[in-house]
Amino acid sequence: MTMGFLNIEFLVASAVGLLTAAGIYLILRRRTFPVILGLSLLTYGVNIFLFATGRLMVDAPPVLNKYAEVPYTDPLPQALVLTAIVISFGMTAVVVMIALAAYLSARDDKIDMPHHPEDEGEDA
Amino acid sequence: MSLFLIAALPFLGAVFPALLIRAGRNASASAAGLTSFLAFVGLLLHAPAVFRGEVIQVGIDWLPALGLNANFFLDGLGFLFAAMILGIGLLVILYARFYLSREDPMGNFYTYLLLFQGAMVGIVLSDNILLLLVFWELTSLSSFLLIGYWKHLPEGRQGARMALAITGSGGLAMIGGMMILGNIVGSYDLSVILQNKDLIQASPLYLPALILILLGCFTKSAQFPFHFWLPHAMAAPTPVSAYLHSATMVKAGIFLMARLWPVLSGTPEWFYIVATTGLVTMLLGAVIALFKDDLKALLAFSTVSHLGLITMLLGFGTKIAAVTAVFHIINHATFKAALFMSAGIVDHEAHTRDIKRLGGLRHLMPVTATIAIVAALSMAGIPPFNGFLSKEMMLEETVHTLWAGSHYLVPGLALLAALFSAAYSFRFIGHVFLGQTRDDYPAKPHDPGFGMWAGPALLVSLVVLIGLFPAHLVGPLVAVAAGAVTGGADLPYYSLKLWHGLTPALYMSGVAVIGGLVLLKLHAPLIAAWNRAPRPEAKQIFDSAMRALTKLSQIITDGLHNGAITRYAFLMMVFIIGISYFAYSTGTMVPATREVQGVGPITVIAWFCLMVATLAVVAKHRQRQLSLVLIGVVGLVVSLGFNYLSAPDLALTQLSVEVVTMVLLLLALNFMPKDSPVEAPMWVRLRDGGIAVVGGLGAALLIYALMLRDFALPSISEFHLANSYKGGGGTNVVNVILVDFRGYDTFGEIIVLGIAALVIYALTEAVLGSRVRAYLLNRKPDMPQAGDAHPMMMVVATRVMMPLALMVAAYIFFRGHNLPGGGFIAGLIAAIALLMQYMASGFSWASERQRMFYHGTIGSGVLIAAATGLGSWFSGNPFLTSAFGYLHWPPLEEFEWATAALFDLGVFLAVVGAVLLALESLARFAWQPGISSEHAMDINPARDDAAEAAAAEGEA
Amino acid sequence: MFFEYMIAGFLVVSGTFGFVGSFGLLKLNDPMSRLHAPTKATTLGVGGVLLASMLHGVVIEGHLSLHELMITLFLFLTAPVTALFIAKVHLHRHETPSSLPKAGEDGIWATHDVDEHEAEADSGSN
Amino acid sequence: MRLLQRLVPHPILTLLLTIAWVLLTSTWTLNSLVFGVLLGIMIPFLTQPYWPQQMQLKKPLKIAEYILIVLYDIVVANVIVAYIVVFKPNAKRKPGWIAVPLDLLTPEAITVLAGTITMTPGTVSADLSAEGHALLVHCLDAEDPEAVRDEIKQRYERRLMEIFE
Amino acid sequence: MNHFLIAPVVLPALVAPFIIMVVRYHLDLTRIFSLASTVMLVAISLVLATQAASGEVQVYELGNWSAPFGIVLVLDRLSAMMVLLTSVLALVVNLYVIGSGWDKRGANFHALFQFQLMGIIGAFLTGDAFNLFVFFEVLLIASYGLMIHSGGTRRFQAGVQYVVYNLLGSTLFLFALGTLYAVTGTLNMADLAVRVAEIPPEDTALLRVGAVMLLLVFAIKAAVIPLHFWLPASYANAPLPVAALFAIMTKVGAYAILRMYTLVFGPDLAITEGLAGAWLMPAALVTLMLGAIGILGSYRIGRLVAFGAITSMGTLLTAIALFSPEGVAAALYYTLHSTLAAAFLFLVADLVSERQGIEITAQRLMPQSGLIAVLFFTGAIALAGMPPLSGFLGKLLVLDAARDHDLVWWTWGVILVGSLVTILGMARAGSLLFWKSHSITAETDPTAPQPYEEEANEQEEETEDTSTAALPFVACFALLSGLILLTIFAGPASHYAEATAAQLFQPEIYIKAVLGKVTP
Amino acid sequence: MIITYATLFAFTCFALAILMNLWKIISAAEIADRILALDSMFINALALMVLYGIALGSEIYFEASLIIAMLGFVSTVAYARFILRGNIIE
Ligand code: NA
Ligand code: NA
Repeated sequence: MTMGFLNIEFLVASAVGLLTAAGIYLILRRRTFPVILGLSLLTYGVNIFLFATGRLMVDAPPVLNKYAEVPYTDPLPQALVLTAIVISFGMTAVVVMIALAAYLSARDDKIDMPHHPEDEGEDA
Repeated sequence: MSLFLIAALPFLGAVFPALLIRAGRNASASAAGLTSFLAFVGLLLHAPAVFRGEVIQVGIDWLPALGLNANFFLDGLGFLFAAMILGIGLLVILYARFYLSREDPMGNFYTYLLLFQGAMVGIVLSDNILLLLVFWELTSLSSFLLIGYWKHLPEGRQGARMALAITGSGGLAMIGGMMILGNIVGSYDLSVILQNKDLIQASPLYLPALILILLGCFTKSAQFPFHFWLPHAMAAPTPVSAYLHSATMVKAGIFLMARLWPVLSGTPEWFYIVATTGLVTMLLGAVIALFKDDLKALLAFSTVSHLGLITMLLGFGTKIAAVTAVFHIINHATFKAALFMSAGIVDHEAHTRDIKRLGGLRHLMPVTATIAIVAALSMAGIPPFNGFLSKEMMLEETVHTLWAGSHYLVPGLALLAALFSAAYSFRFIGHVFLGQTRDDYPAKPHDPGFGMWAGPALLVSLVVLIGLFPAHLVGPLVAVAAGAVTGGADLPYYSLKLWHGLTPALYMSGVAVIGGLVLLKLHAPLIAAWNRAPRPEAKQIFDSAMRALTKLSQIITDGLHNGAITRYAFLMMVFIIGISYFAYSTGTMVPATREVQGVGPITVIAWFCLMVATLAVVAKHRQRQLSLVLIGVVGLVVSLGFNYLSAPDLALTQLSVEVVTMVLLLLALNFMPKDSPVEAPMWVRLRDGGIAVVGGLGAALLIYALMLRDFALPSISEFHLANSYKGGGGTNVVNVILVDFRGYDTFGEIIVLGIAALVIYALTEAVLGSRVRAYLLNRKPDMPQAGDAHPMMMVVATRVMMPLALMVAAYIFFRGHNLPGGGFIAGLIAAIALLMQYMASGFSWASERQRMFYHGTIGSGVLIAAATGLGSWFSGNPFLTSAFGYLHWPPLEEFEWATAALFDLGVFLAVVGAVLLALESLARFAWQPGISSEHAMDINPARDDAAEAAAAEGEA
Repeated sequence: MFFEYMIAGFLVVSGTFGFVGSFGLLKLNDPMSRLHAPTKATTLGVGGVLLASMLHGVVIEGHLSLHELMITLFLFLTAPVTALFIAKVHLHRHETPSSLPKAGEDGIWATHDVDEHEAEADSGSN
Repeated sequence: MRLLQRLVPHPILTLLLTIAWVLLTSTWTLNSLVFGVLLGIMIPFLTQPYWPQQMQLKKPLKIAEYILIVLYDIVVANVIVAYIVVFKPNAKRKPGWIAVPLDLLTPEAITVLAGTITMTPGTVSADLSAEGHALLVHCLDAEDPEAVRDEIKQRYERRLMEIFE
Repeated sequence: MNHFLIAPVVLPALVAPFIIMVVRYHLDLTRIFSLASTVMLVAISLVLATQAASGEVQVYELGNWSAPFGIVLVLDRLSAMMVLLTSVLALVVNLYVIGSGWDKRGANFHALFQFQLMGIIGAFLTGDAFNLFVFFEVLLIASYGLMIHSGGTRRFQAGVQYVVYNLLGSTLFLFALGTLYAVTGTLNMADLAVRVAEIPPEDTALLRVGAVMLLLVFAIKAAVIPLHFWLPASYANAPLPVAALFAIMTKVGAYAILRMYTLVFGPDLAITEGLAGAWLMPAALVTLMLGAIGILGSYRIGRLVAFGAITSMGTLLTAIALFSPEGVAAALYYTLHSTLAAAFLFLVADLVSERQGIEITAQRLMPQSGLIAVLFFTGAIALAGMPPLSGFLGKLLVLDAARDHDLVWWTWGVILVGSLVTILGMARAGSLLFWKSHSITAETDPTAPQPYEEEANEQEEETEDTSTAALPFVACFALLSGLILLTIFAGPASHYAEATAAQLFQPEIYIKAVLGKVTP
Repeated sequence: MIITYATLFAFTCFALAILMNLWKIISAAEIADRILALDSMFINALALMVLYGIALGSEIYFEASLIIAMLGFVSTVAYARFILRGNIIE
C-alpha cells in the first residue's frame, strides 16, 4: 500500500527544507535560547541532508549478511552523519554554556551585543 | 666606501643615540654626528669619480620575483643631494645638541634623525624605483616621528599626522605611478628606465603614470594645492624644520622630478602640469609668507615658494632651466637652512618667534643678526649673494617661456612672486633685527654659544662665497648634477656669474626689490586687508576633512558592525543563498536518472508529525520549555526515520544524543528566562520568514535533485562495503568506517568532544570565579518549587536501572563492530546511566560517591585512542592501522580481538567523560548551600523510623 | 498456523490497546485520569507487540531471541517513575493539601512539603 | 564471606544483570555466559556506592508468585480500563484520590508497591507522604475508595511485607 | 613510511590530555610541557618544510588505507609552509601567554592551546574534504574555549556570537560536502579533482552549487565581506594573545580556498568557471577597504587590530582571487607576513590594554611607554604595509601580480587607498595612545587606568614573577625579528612562495602522489 | 499472511496513536499533559520500531526500541523535574 502521489524522496527533501527553514528563522531571533533551538533544528536538517546524499533505501542496513546476497545502502554518509551528530552535540553543549554564562554575567539573554560607543576623548 | 654602506650607515648608526643617551647627551650627539660624518666622508671619497662624470653602481638582488633589487648608483644629481643631506645633517646634529633642552629625549631625536637621514640618502642613491619607494615612504614615517617629537604639543601631533596624511597619500599614489612606469619599461631599475624615454612617452599609460608620480612629488615638496601641511609641520623642533623642511625632505619631490626628468619631461603634459603648479606655488607661497607673523611660518611659506620656483624650472623642460633648478637647489639649501637655524636661535633666546613681538635684535644678538640678514638678503635676491644668481637665471628663463600662447603670463607672475619674495625677506630683516630694541621680549635675548651659531655661520659663508665665486665653488657640481638631470653631457651654454649685463632679468630683479620695499612699507594696511579677506584655511579644511573621515569611518564601522548578530546572520543567509543560486543558474542539469520510491501511510504519518512538530517549534518558540518538548518529537521522528531508512546506528545515536541534549538544555534553561518576549517588529519577522523559506526551499530542492540522480562515478563506499569484513574485521560497515577506514575522523571527533568538556569546565571556573557566583549562591528559583527533591521511587528505580543501563552500554559497545552500536553510543548510554543517578539523588550526593575523575576520563580516552593509533607504528604501519585476530583459551570458545575495540574504548571514555563533565559543570552552577543531602532519598521511613526509635531509646 | 494466529492475535490486541491508550489521553477530561490511559494501555500494547515479536522470532525466523524481555523490564521499571513525576507535576500545579485526602500521620504529601530552609530563604529574600 | 560481600554487594542484582546479558545477546555460548557473569559482578561492584544498603529478601521465592499475580491483574484490569476509556462517558466516571497508609518501611518495598499500583490499571501512585508512611493513589473510576485501599493492602502490600520485611 | 607527517597532529593531541590528566595542578609543569610541545612542533615542521622543499609531494595513508578509501595526509610545499608558520606563531604566542600570566587567568588554557594547534595543523595537512571539516571543528571548538578564556561579560556575549556564526558556517560546510559527495561519490580531495574533471559538461548545476557553498564556507573563515561579521567582536573581545594566535585561523580559510580552487576546481576547469572569479575579487577588495575604514573608525585597540586583520585578509584574498601563479605567490608571501604582523600587533595591543585598558584614548603614561610605543609603531608599519617591513614588499608583490587582471585599476586603487586609510588610522591611534598621554599629567587625569578584565580580576593580580616578566617583550621581538627576516630574505621567501604557487598550479603532481595515477 | 495484516493493523493503530499524541502535545493546555503525550509517543514509537522489525523479519532495528525503553523516561523525568524543581540535577 503506497501513497501514490508521495514518495520517500519528497518526504525527506521536504523535511530537510522545513527543518532548515525553521532553523534559519529561529537563528534570526533575538534571544540566545531560540537561536540554540534554531541551531538544533538546522542540525537535524543538515544531518538528514547529508544522510540522504547516500540515496535512500529501505531495509538495506549496511550490516553485512554472511549468508545472503542482499542490497546494502551507502554506509559512508551514515558514518559522516554520525561524526556530524557527535560534533554538533559538542558544539551545542558549548554554545549552551557560553550563552548561559553570558546571560548570568549580563543578566540579559539578548544575542545582539548592544554597542556603546564610549565618549571618545577629543581627537589629538 | 661602498654605496651600500653609505646608505646603511645612518640606519646602523640610528641604534646608538637612543642607547647611548644613558651615557650622556654628548655621547648621543657624538654618535649621531660621527655616523653622519663617516657617511659624508664616504660620499666625498667618490667625489673625484663623480666629477669625472662616472656613475658608480652597486647592486644585489633583493626580491627578484618583483624586480625589486637593492641597486644603488651615484651620479652628479645623487651626489649633490647626498652631499646636502649628509652635510647639512651634520650641521643640524651639531645645532640640535645645543638647541634641545634637558627635558627633551635627545637620544630618540637623533635616532629618528638618523633614520630619516638614511631614508633620504637611500632615495637619492636608489637605482631601483621600488627601492626608492621603500625609502620614500620611510621618509614620511621618520618625519612623522620627528614632527611629532614634542609629543605634549597638540600642534606637533596634529602637524605630524597632517604631514603623514598628505605625504603618505602622495607616496601611495606614487607607488601606483612607479608600478606603471616599471610595467611600461619592463624593469624597475632606474638606469634602465632612464634609457627608455620614447617607450615611456609613447605609452598610453604615460599620463596616468605621470600624474601619479607627480602627486607623490608635489605632496612631498609641498606644491599647491598640497602646500598647507608644511607650515604645520613647523611645530617640530627647529633643527627638524631646518633639516626636513628646507634642505632635504621637501626636496625629495624635486629630486625625483629631476631624476625622472630625462624620461618624463618634454611633453606638453609635463610642461603644463609641472610648470604651472610650480608657478602658482611660487606666487602663492610668497604672498602668504608676507603675511605670516610666526618666523618659522614665514620661512615655511617661503620654502613653499622656492620649491615652486624649482618645480617650475623643472617644468619648463629645457636643459638650461634644469641647470638653473639645480643651481637654485644648492642656493636655497644654504640660505634657507641658515635662516631656519637663525630663527631657531631667536626662538631659543627670546622665547618667541612672533615677529610682532620682536625687533631690534641686531644690537642684542649681533652674530645671529649678521647671519640672518645675509641669508635673508640672499633669499630676497640681492647681489652679491647666491640667491641673486639663481633667481636671475630663473627670471631669464621665464622670459623665454610661452604659456598657452601668452608671452607675459609666466614672467609677469614670476616677477610678482619675486616681488613678494623680496618683501617678506625684507620684513624678516626689518621687523626682527632692525628697528628699536624692545624691552618686552619674553626673555632677554643674546647670542648663543658657538656650537649653535657655527652651523648657520658656515652656511652663510657659503651663501656669500657662492655668490662671489659661483663658477669656482659650485660650477663643477652644478655641471655634473645638471648633466645627470638632463641625461647627457651636452649641456647648453650657461655661465654662473654675478653680472650678465643689462638683461631683462636684471630689470625684473630691480623691480622686484623696489616693489618689495614698497610692500614692506605698506605692510600694516596690507595685513589688515589680508586678515579681513575671506580665504580658505587649509588646516581647518584638512582637520574637518579628517574629522569627517574619522567620523564617517566610525559610522560605517559601527553601523555595519553594530553587534547585531541577527543582522549578520541575515546578511550571511542572503549572501549564501544568492551566490548559491547564482552558481546553480549558471550551470546546466540533466533529467533525473533515478526513480522515486513509494511510501506507505505510516511513513507519511511520521513525516506529518515531523513537519507539524517543526512548525510548532517555530510557532511556540517563545515558550521555551514547550519548544523543548516539541523538539523532542522532532528528534524522535528523525530517529524513527533513520531506522526506517536503513541507518540503525544513526537512530541509536540520535536517540541517545537527544536525551543528553535535552537534559543539558533544561539545566541551562533553569537559569534563564522561561519565555522569549516579542521583540522584532512584524516586518522583520516577515523578512526573516522570507529568507528562511527561501533557504529551506533551496535545501529541499537541492537534496531532491541530488537524490534523483546517480553518482557520476561509483562511490568510494563500494570499497568500504567490499572490504569491511576482509580488511576491517567487522560486519557493521558504518562502525568499521568509523573506527577503521575513517578512524582519523573519529579521532578528531572525540577530541572535539573532549575539548567541549574542557571549554565548559574552564567556563564554569571563570563564571564561578566572578561576581556571578554571589548571584548564583543567592539566586531564588523563579518558579515555585515542589517538595521532595529526591523522590524515593526514582532513587530505587535508578538503583536497578543504572546497572542495567551500564550492562546495555557494555552490550552495545561490544557488538558495535558487527552490529549497530559502538563506543560512542555505549558512552552516551553509560553517561545517561550515571546521569540518572544524578537526577535521582542529587548532584552532591552522587558526586561524593563518584570515583571517576572526568578530566582524567576524557584524557585517558583520547590517550587510549591515540596510543592505539600509535601502536601500529611498531608494526611499521601508519597511524591508526587496525589489526584483529582470534584467541582461543579452553574451555572457552574462540573469540575475536581487534585493536578497533581498543580505539572504540577510547571513544567510549571520552564520551562518558565529556558528557559528565559538561553536566557536572551545569550542576555546579546550581549549587547552593543546603542543597546537598546526606541521603540518597529525602524520604525513607526505614531510616527515619529507626533513627526515631534510637532517639526515643536514648531519651528513655 | 496456530502460532501465526497467536502472533496475529497479540498484534491486534496490542494495536488496540496502544490506540486506546492514546485515545484516552484525548478523551478523558481530567488531568489525573488522563495519566491512567497511556501508562497502562500503552504498556500492555507494547507488551503485546513484544510478545508477538518474540514469538515471531522463534516461530517464523527460527531463532530464540529474548531481548524483548529486556524492553518489557525497562518499561515496567520506568513507567511508574514517569507516572509518578507527571502526577507530582499535577499535584504541584493544581492541587493543594486541602484538595487531597489527609496524608495519614505525616500530615502532608511530599510534593507539598517544601523544605523549611527553602521557605526561610524565600521569606528572607522578600 | 566479607570479601564476597564486598565483591558481590547485591547478589540479586548480579543475577539480574547476568540474565539481562543473556537476554540481550540471545547467544547461548559459554563465552557469552562467562562474559555476562563477569560484567554482572563488575557493574554492581563499580556502582555499589550508589546503592549502599544491603537489600534483604526474606522470602525470595514469593517473588514469582507476586509477579504472576500482578501480571494477571494487569491483563485483566487493562480490559476494564479500556472499556472505561472508550465507552464510559466522562460524566459517569468517578475519579478520586485515596490515601493508602503504609506498613512497609523499606524503600525498595514501597517502590515496588507503588509501581504495582501504577501498573495495575485503574490506579496510579501519585505521591508519598512527607515521612513516607502513606501513599497517595489516584483512581480512575472508584465507586468505593475503601475497597480499593483494602485490596491494595491485602493483595499487594501483605505479600510484599512477606518478601521484604 | 614517514611518520613525521602525522607527528605534528599527534604530538599536541598527546600533550593536551597529558597536561589535563597528569600536571593539571602544576602550573610550571603545564607550561613546560606546553612549551616543549610547541618547540618540538617547530622542529618537526622545520623537518617537514625541508622535506617539502624538494618539491616532492608526500602522502601518509592513515590506517594503511589507500586514497581515496581512507584518509590521507598530504605534505606539499603549501601545507609545509602553513604548518611551519603555525608552529612558529604558536611558540611565540605561548611564550607571551606564559610571560604575561594570561594562562593562569582561567582553566585549561594550555590543553586548549595544544588542541587548537592540533586542529589547525590537521586542517593544513589533510587530503580529505570531510576530514578537513572535522579538523575545522577541532580548531573551532578549541578556539571557542580560548576566546572566552578567563571570562567576562562582553567576552561571553561576543563568544556566543562567535560560536553561533561559526556553527552556521559548519552547517554550510556539511551541506557543501554532502552535495559534492552526492555528485562525485568521493571525499578525497585528489579524487574529487579527478572525478570533477570527468563530470559531463551538461550536468554542472549541482556540482557548482556544492563548489560554491564550499567556497563560501572558507570565505567565512577567511572573513570575506559580507561573511566577516564574526571577526571584529570576537577578536577584539578575546584575550588579545589568543587573538594573536587566531591570526592564523583566518589563514586556514584562505588556505582552503587556495587548495580547493587550485586542486579540485582549478581556474581552467570549465565546470566551475566563474564561481570564484565573479565575486571573490570584488568582495576581497571591499573587505580590504572596510578593514581599513574599521581601523580608522575603532576606538578600542583590540577592535583596531581586528580590523587590521580583516584588511590584511582583504589584501591576501585579492591576491588569491587573481588565481594566477604570480597572484598566489604574492598571496603566500603576504600570508607569512600578515600572520606575523597581525599577531605582533595583537600582542602589542595586549601590552597596551594590560597597562591602560582597551580604549584608544590618552591616559596617564603607561609603564614602559617608550618601548611599547616603538613596538606599536613598527607593528602598525608592518600591518599597514609600509616600508621597510615585509608588508610593503608583500603589497608590491600583490600590486605587481594584479597588473594583467581586468580589475587592475580597482585593485591598485583599493590597495593603495586602503593603505592610506590604514596609515591614518594607525597614526591616529598611536598618537592618542603614546603621544597625547604626554600631555596628561597624573594630577589632572580623572580616569585612573582601567584594567581590561571586568570581573575576572577581582582577585588582584599578584606581582608577576620577574623571571617571566620579560617574556612578553621577548615574544614581541621574536615576531618583529620574524618580520625583519622576512624582509631581508624576501628573495628566498618569495622564491619558496613562487615554487609553491607553481606546485599548486600543477595539481597533477599532488594527484599522482595521492592516487598513484594522473588525471585523465 | 495473517501476520502481515495483523502487523498492518497494529501499525495503523500505533501510527494513529502517535497522531493523537501529537495533537495533544500541540494543543494541550497543561504542560503535564504535553509531557505525558510525549512519553506516550515515545512508547508508541517504540512499538512501531518493533513492528517494523517484525515486518522486515530483522533484528537489526531492535536496539533503537531498547534505547527508547531505557532512556525515554529520562527525558520525561527531566521535563517534569524542571517544572517541579527548576533544577533537574540538585
Ligand atoms: Na557504531
Ligand atoms: Na504505565
